[in-house]
Amino acid sequence: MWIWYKVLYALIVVIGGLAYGLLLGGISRKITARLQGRRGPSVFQNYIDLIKLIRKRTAISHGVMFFLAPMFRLLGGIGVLLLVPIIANNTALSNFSFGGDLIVVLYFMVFGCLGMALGAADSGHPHSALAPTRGLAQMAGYELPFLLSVIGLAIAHNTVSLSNLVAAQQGGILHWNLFQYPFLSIAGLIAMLGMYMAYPFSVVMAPQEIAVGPPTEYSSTFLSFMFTGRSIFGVGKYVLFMDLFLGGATNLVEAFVKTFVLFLFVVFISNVFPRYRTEQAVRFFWTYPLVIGLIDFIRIFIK
Amino acid sequence: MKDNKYFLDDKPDKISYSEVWQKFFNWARAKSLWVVAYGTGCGSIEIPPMVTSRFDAERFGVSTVGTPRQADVLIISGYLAVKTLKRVIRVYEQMQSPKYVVGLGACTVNGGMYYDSYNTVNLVELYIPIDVYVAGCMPRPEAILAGFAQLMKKIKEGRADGWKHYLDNFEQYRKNQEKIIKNWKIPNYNW
Amino acid sequence: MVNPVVIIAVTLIAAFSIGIFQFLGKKFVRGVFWLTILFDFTAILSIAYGFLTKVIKAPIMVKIGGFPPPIGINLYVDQLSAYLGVVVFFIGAMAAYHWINRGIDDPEPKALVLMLLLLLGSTGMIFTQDFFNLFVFIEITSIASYGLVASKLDGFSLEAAFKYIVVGSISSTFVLLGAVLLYKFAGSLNMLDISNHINKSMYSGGMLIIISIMFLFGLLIELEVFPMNGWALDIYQGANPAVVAILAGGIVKGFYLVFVRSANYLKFPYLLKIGIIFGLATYLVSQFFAWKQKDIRRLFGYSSVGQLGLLILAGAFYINGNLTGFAKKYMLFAIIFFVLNHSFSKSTLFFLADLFGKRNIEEWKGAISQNKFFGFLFSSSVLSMAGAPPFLGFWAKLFFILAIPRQYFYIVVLVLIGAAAEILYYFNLYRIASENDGEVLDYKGSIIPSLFNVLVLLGLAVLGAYKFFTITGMEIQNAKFLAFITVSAIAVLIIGISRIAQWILALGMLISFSYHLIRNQNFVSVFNIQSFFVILVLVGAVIFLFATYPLSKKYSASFYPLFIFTVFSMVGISVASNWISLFIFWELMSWSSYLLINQGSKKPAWIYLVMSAIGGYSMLAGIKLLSTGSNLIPVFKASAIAAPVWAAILIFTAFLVKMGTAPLHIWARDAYGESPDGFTPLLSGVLSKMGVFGAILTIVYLIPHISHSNIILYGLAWFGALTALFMALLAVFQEDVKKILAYSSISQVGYILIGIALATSLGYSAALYHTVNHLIFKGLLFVAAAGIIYRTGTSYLPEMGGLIRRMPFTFLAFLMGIITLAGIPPLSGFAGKWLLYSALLEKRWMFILLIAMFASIVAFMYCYKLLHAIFLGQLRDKYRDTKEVPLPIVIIELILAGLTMAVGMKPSLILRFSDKAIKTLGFSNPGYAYEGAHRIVSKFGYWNAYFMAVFAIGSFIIALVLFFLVKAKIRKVGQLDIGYAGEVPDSPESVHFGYDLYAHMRRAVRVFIYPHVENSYRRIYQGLMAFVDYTRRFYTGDLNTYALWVIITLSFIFYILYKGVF
Amino acid sequence: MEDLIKRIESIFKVLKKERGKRDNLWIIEVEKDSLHAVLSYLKDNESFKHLALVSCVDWIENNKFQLSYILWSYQKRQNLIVKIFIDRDKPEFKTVLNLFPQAEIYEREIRELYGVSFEGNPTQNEDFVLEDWEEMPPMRRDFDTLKYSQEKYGDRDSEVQKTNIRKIISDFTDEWRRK
Repeated sequence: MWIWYKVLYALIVVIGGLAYGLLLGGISRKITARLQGRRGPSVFQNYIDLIKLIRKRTAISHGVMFFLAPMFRLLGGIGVLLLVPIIANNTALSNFSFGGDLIVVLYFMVFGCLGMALGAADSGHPHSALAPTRGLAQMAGYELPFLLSVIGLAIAHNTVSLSNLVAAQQGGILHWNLFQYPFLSIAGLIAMLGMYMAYPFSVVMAPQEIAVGPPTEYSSTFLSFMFTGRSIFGVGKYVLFMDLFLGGATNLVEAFVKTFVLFLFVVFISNVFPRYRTEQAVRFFWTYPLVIGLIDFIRIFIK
Repeated sequence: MKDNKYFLDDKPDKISYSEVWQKFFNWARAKSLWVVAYGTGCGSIEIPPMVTSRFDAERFGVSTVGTPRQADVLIISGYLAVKTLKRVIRVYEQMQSPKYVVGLGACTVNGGMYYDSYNTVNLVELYIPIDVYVAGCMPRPEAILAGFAQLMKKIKEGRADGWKHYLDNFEQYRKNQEKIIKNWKIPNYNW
Repeated sequence: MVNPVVIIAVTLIAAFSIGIFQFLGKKFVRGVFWLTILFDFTAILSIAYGFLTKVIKAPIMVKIGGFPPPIGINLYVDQLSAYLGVVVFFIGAMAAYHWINRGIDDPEPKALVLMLLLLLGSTGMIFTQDFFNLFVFIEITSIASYGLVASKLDGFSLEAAFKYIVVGSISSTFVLLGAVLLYKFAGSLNMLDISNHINKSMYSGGMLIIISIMFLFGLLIELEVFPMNGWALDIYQGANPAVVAILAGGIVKGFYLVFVRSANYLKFPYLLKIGIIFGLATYLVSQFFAWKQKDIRRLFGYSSVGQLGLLILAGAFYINGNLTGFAKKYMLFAIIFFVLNHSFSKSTLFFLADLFGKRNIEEWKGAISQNKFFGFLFSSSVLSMAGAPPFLGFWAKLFFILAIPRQYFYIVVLVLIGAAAEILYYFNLYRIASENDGEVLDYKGSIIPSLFNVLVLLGLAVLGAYKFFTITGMEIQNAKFLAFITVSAIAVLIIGISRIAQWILALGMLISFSYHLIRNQNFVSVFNIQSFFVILVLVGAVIFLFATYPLSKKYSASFYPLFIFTVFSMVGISVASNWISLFIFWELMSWSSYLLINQGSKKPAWIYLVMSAIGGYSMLAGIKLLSTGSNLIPVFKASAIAAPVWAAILIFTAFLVKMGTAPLHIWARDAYGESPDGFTPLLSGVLSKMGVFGAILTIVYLIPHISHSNIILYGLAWFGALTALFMALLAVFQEDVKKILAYSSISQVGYILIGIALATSLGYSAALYHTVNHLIFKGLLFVAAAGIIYRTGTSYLPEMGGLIRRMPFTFLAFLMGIITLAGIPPLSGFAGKWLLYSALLEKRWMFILLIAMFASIVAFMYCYKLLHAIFLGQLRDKYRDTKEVPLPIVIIELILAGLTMAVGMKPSLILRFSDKAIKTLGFSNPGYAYEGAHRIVSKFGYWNAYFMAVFAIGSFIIALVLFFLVKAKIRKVGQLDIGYAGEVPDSPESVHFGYDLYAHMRRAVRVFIYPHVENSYRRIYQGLMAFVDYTRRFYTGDLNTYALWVIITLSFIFYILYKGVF
Repeated sequence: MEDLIKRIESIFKVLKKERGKRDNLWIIEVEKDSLHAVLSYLKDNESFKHLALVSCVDWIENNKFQLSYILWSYQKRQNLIVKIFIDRDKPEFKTVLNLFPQAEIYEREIRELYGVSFEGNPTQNEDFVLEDWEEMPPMRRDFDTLKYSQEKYGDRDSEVQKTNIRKIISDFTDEWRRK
């Protein structure tokens, strides 16, 4: 019976995650505008955009894979959000984290991306096909420091269960991994920038050169699903990083604050940098964050 | 287009619908206008100032996208040659309904200073349904924003139905287009 | 039984009568010649038959003129002499037949006389028991052969004959001197008498040494020993091939017998040392010098010289090697087998070389593939010559290696290196000859002698196997199974007219075999690691064989027999009970799979073979290290003996080669990529898993008993991890579907290697799970690729695109395969990754974990590339009418796709088998535990596959329903209806993105994907080639130097004896 | 520059020479048959390697097309315009593609807009800017663009359209010049 409660809670979490994700998107646009000396759109602009997209009257489809890809994208987003405990050991907000540990989450994260990439490729648009190759190449870049930090933390805490990782960081701010293993955290947080395709690493979407990247051919309801998926996915990743580095959360307020801090980190960094080319991004990830992260990694290895 | 292995050959569907929260959705549509960045003439120079810091169209929910598939608004930014018109028709037809067209500058109104040019289309609305004209040669970004305000007003009131007109009178529009475009090499309808 | 003297007398009379009565005409001459040969052959055969059936119990001793042995001349025919006589006369008859029917130069009566004299001389040499008499017969033989060699009367043969005369005279002089001095020393010329007269202590005196050296040295010159064999090569190259065939196939063996026997009678104490030095040097030098050889007869000549070197080595060990018991017997059989194998196969090769007429090996292009029957004869002899199982050469080599005492391990190594070198150049020739284009041969002359020889060879193969299994006393199942394999393959070969019949028969065989295996209670009740792999092999084989049906039209009649051969030899590997039977089946698998790959593309197959040979022989060397004095056949339960580190490493090399672990992977890309499409799934899915199986055996049975085992295991894990990473990286930049999958396979097997190297129960769980899983998804991908290549006619990715519209089922299956490959939940791929990572975490191998996880990220890149370039993007016009892949392939694809899905939901479908297997490896639990029905828990984490699958599918359905609730009016549009900046694309090609998808990435990883390893191999090979080419100038072709080398060698021998180096 | 002209005059028949608005700009007119020789000479011997433009003028009054070849010398930093006249009724000339490959596109343009065909230019009949143009080449002065425009594109019924803008503009410019 408890599983049905879980499902109910999960629905709430997904809807809440969507709302929060859209809000963060709006805030991001607002911050960008203010940094550029503009007034910027309302923070609720993303809600309006979503409503408009859903209520577009026509759409085109290029094939089965094109059709299903937004669903995969949404599924990938929901999966990540639900597999990561927002508040560990809370019946409602630990979500479905009993279903799998950190490794499961890491691989499930690819699910949505792969789905979207396939849909994009099925559209037959050359830009859509080009963008995922860039994305995957860049992924090979940022995953290396990210995996470094994940493995380091797992070995350091003797667990890959996210709940246990959170539990290991309890007991004051200095127990957070951010302070316990600062170099690993730096590596992980830099990798996070790549994961969000935020500005120095935004070559995947690259509006100036390849239209809007993978979703070039997507429109209307399809696009609204992708938009939804991306928003939820974004929140899921913030929660994941919060659990990994910022000691998780014990109540909702704390969760909001911590994810918001992470969000601000991404937004501020992304607003002050130009864009790397793919191979530059890859080289960057394979040098600085990796070397920084290795300091702690070797420390853990020796210990 | 005779050889149809690459393209969908169907005529566009006529769309009629009624929504429960018509006003609310129209409001949402008006507040979220995505403009396809397709520069046809000298007016495309006026678009970047409009969306960047000085005039900041984004505060009205107007932002640019790189593909017609996702766009709501097509700006015909200046004179249209026959050659450009073909592309504009293709871009317009590839946009998804509801969609709106803003004609920018005197050239779109009546040919402007090129009224007697052998290659400038004088009356754009014969070929593409224009929702809002912004006069001027060229109109300043303020004027364009005013035009957008007009468009938003029309959308909110449910009067911005150029796209519906296009679909309803598709045959007529096509006839007009084919009159000036010889050797119609693009598909029957640009899906 | 005939008195041996009669043979000699009759031959002599016939020879002279031909000489005298040649005016009676050709028919008379030929008649006399053939009658003589027939008579001699029958006579010797009757003697040999007498020995064989034990009618004749003791050696025949014939006193000529009635004088008893010490005084009179007498003949001494024992078993070996009789057998050798049969061989000599058989080869002689064949060579004569070949010559007469050659159609170029009719042998004159003189030549026939010489031929008879040659046979007479060699028979006498073999039969005589008198040193002086021996000299006489040697002279007869030599003079006859000088004449025969010169009989062709062109520049080459005259030069060869002249050199032969000079060197032969030197040799005869030494023999004569030796005989004379011996008489002075011992007062007798009778061998037995002398042997009784002398004992080892006499060698301290010095005189006997000189005498023996004189005598044996003369024979060594005739035996073409290394520094003194330049003349021999000229003969092989220049003389009439019929003559060469009889020289190489018969006469030289006579010299060899004489040499060994004399050394035995003389009780020469330094034979072993001399044999090692000269035998080994001759063997190695010829095998390497042959690499650069372009003239096919000279190439065969090098090979013959090499074989003689090996024989001398074996003989030295047999006579003087202090071999005991079994070892001595093994060595005897090794010698007999070597002689038989070399005589029959080499003479066949010379016949065939003569038939084809081309001398440069480059001109042999297509000689096999264009002429099936010729190809069969040529392949059989080459395979036998190179020591491929189950031919005689293989058993000979195996006996030889087993018999060598362990303290002479370096000899084992060097001989195996030579054997690998031999395979390299023989199969370089074979590669050229089996190229698909080339001219169809028209025979000049008769193929009958070759056919007879090959039939004998095939018979001998059976004999060899029978003798091997009876003498070594290995479990009889092995022999039975080997026979079963061969019979099955032959059965499939026989109905080679119809591919469908072959397919049905092969499939039926596999299925009934599996059925009987499962019916066997013993097999089911004792489920261990071996049963695990047997099931793996059989299931994989049945699935992949089923899928080959639509492809089979393209394949030759030998495809299915070889397929069956490969599959059953893999079963043989899996059920092997000791290292030697493992090795036998291993070699069978390597060779049969080589022949299969060779049906696709030649050069990759050749590289595969050379690498396999290196691997296989290093395994044999390792096994040799495991054997102890009394226990020549090491069994798996090796805990009792102290297994040295090197044994483990050497044995492991073989498995690493098959697994394609870097840096031994260079064969894999092209062998996978260009092998026949029907075979590649088996190669990737099952055959590479034999390496896994072997690795598990090695780690379980050997590694725990050696020192520093932790370091070795850790090193192995690093090899696995780096393989996984770099092969994935290389796969990203391939443009050929099968080559991507090839690199991917190696990369995945790298994961398995990590799992094995962990040597924990969780590691084994991961490895075994991944083994099965890799079979499922990589088989699926390769089968689908085969279907796609079948339909599109290309495997080049940029040529494809958009095929999802034509092949929806294949796409679905392929997508599932790719998701599994990428390890994304909820399909079965993730379980393997999770188990492996948990195992690595458990052992705290952080860096390897990092590399392994990172490699799987890199894998996403080529996964996407495969899907995109084949199925997505724009469909080309030329594939607009392409159909879905053939039905059997679709069936297999969907079955495998269903399997990944089912296993993805319930990993226990595989894990329950691997658990049982792991328990037999000595672990109490599989390293993970079930919590509830589906939740799997390790020490670090947990994961619920069933929940994940339900969750994913459930969410997907909810999302889909939601989508249909709110969706707009959707139209399916055409493929070029894309928003392309207002333009109308004019063709699919212009907007398809399919070539070099990761050009941007290449700039970042250029240094990693540069083919360092391949280039170093190439450099080593080219360097060796250059070295060989340079040192080959040792054979200047100048008679003076050849003569000088004889003197130098003699001086060298005396010098070292004088200095007492021995 | 004068030396150059003299040198040219010594070899070819120069119909007319004229200094341009700058010191390093001269205009010469040659016979149309000698144009290739002149250009070849200038390119090979006088370092005029760069053909900046080929342009056309419609002298409807003289029934002639003027073709101007504008050359530039990087070494001397000089411009030289070589012009010829061809018959307007028979608008044909030979291409200079063999001397200056870049002439291909200029000639294509002239072909499309003036209808002068260049023998030997393989791509001259491809579209330059106009797609599917079927009327008289539009830059000829006897082509009435206003009429064409009104016929083809229609006319908005408005005040502006009714006034004669051409007259207003020419009056305005005349007035401006007079100042």
